[in-house]
Amino acid sequence: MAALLAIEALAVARGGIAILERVEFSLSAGQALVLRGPNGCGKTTLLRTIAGLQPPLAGRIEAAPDAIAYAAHADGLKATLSVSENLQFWAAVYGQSNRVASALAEMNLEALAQRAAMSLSAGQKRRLGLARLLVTGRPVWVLDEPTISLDAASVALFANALRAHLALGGAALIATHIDIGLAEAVTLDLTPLKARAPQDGGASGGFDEAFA
Amino acid sequence: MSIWEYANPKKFMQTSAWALPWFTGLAAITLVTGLVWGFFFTPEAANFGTTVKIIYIHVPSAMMAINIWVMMLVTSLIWLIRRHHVSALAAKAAAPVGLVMTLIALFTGAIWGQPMWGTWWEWDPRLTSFLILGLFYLGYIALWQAIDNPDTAADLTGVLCLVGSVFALLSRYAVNFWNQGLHQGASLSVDKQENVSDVYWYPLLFCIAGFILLFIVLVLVRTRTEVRSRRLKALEARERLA
Amino acid sequence: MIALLLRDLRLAVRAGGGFGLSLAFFLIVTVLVPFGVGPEGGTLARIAPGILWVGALLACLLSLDRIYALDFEDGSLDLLATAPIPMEAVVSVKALAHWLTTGLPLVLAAPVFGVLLHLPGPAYFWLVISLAVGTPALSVLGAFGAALTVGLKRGGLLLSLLVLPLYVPTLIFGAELIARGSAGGATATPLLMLAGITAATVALVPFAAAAAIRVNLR
Amino acid sequence: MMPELGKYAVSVMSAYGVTVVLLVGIVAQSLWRAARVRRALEAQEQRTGAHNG
Repeated sequence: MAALLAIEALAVARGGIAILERVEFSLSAGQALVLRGPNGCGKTTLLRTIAGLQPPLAGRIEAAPDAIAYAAHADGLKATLSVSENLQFWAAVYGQSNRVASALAEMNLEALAQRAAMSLSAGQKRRLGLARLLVTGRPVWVLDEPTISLDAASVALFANALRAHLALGGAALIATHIDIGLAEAVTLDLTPLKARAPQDGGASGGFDEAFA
Repeated sequence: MSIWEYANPKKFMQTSAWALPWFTGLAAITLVTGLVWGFFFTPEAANFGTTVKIIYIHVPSAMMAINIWVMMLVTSLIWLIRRHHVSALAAKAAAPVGLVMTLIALFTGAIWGQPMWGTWWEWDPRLTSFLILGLFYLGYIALWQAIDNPDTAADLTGVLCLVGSVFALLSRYAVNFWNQGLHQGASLSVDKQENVSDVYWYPLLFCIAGFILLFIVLVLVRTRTEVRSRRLKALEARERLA
Repeated sequence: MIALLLRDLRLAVRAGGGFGLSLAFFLIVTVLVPFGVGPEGGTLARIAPGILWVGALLACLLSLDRIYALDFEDGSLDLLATAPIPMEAVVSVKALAHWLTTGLPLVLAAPVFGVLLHLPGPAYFWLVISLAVGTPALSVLGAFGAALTVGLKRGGLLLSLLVLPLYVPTLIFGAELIARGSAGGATATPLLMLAGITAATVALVPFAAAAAIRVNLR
Repeated sequence: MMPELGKYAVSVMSAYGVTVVLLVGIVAQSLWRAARVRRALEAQEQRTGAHNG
């Protein structure tokens, strides 16, 4: 089965300095990969690079042009819009307006649909942010700390949604600290992939190699 | 052997270290010759009196103010297209020099305008365009200083330089349309050299060459500084990471 | 894209969106000028086109940093950048939303403010025309300036410094159009120039702005 | 030695004066910053043991 997302010899940089290199993995339908590593090791940078927000330093990212849905730390919610208005906007952007109702139901947000986003608790906001993924209709979810500020019940809710997504032929790439209770997920520890200094053969951040 | 070799920071540092003393010497000789000749050994002009001596700084500085912006446009384009860091840093290094040239052109223009037109400031198209050019320099420099990440700053200032160039040209036209000025174009501008007699022309040539050489020296010195500061930043960032 | 436009408009008119602030600012500028230059009608009438244009320009400037700042803070801009809408379209739509909430009200309100400044009769027509043709360029150029400064903590002042020089041609031709129109002079040149600047700006500057945003999100 | 500048003496002298002040200013600023950055870079390179270019 062809991979939905394939990463080959990827090196990523933050502020012009390489922080991760030799990252390799591939995700096929139904697979989930959990990225782990200490704070500041480059999880967010790696995800942003894969989502296409910044160019890689080296290596290749292979995915269909409209395969990836990205969810960052911030949920991108508008405080003065209601829950359903927020969701309808993203559904319209992705051309999937018919999915709004089911996404609200799946994330248990139906009762809150008419509330303004500013009156939600942190966990409810997070759930709304994750409901956004359901209305993108995209197969590969790239998630940065998706369970932050969620309680145990909501984590389970999210794990169920994730499982359903995988069962439908989706894939997920998740950076997280805690166990999301997804037995089938594979874990990739980023600690050994830390970029070496250029003089030790590591990838160079564009400018300083010219001095060596 | 291609010209792009000099876009390599190491190669640039080596070559500029070698070239700098020569350019400095040449710039000093030419500039001093031109200014001394112009200031001490030129006659009064019939219609301008001794104020004619101001052209030896006004004309070269005005030329440089425009040319430096053009040079920044070219180096910004090289950075945006070919990603040579030295090119972006040269644009950054040139901007303050361009601002100083613009200021000199404006000040000497105002000082000259006072006895000639009877007013310090006239909303003449050329003076006004230079004022606007000065604002563009200010914005460009301010944007460089506001952004921490050097590559982001280089990209954004490059785009600003591109858009700014178009609007600077447009402003020049708009201002012309808005007020047909008092500024004597033909009698003194260098492209109409037949209007300037040789007595004034030769020292003026020296001054122009002197200003160009001075600019080259300043840009080399300042680009070397920027390259070092960029290198310093990279080392510091790597140290933080380790 | 229509969804984005509707969302931005909705956000602008909801509480805290700042809709109407620009208009109030425009009114205050127009009211303050006679206090500064004296109530004499002839003088006011003569400088009215300039005052109205400078006022419109400053009112427009006031709301520029909101174009992306809020979206940047709450992460929407990252999500929009990964959405299937090209960034050029996002910029254009946001500039359009800015114009609809700032420029258009200014165009409609300007004749009222013209009365305060004793604007002569034939000038009203040209006032509306010149603002209607010129203000879209202000919004798009503003969106470009805002794109350059989107990641900066204190970008407001820098934004003004970057954007105001870009406004010079529009301001000159806009004010000149009113002045000539009210004096019965030839209006074709300034009108065509104004329209040309706006058309070229609307067509090309979004590319530069989109590039700047992509760089800033990196 | 000084040329006779006549009634425009003030204009000419101030024009040259302003120019010299501004040019000396930019040259001094360039040299000062060059020296400062060079020292900072040398210190940093010695600390981190990176080789120079």
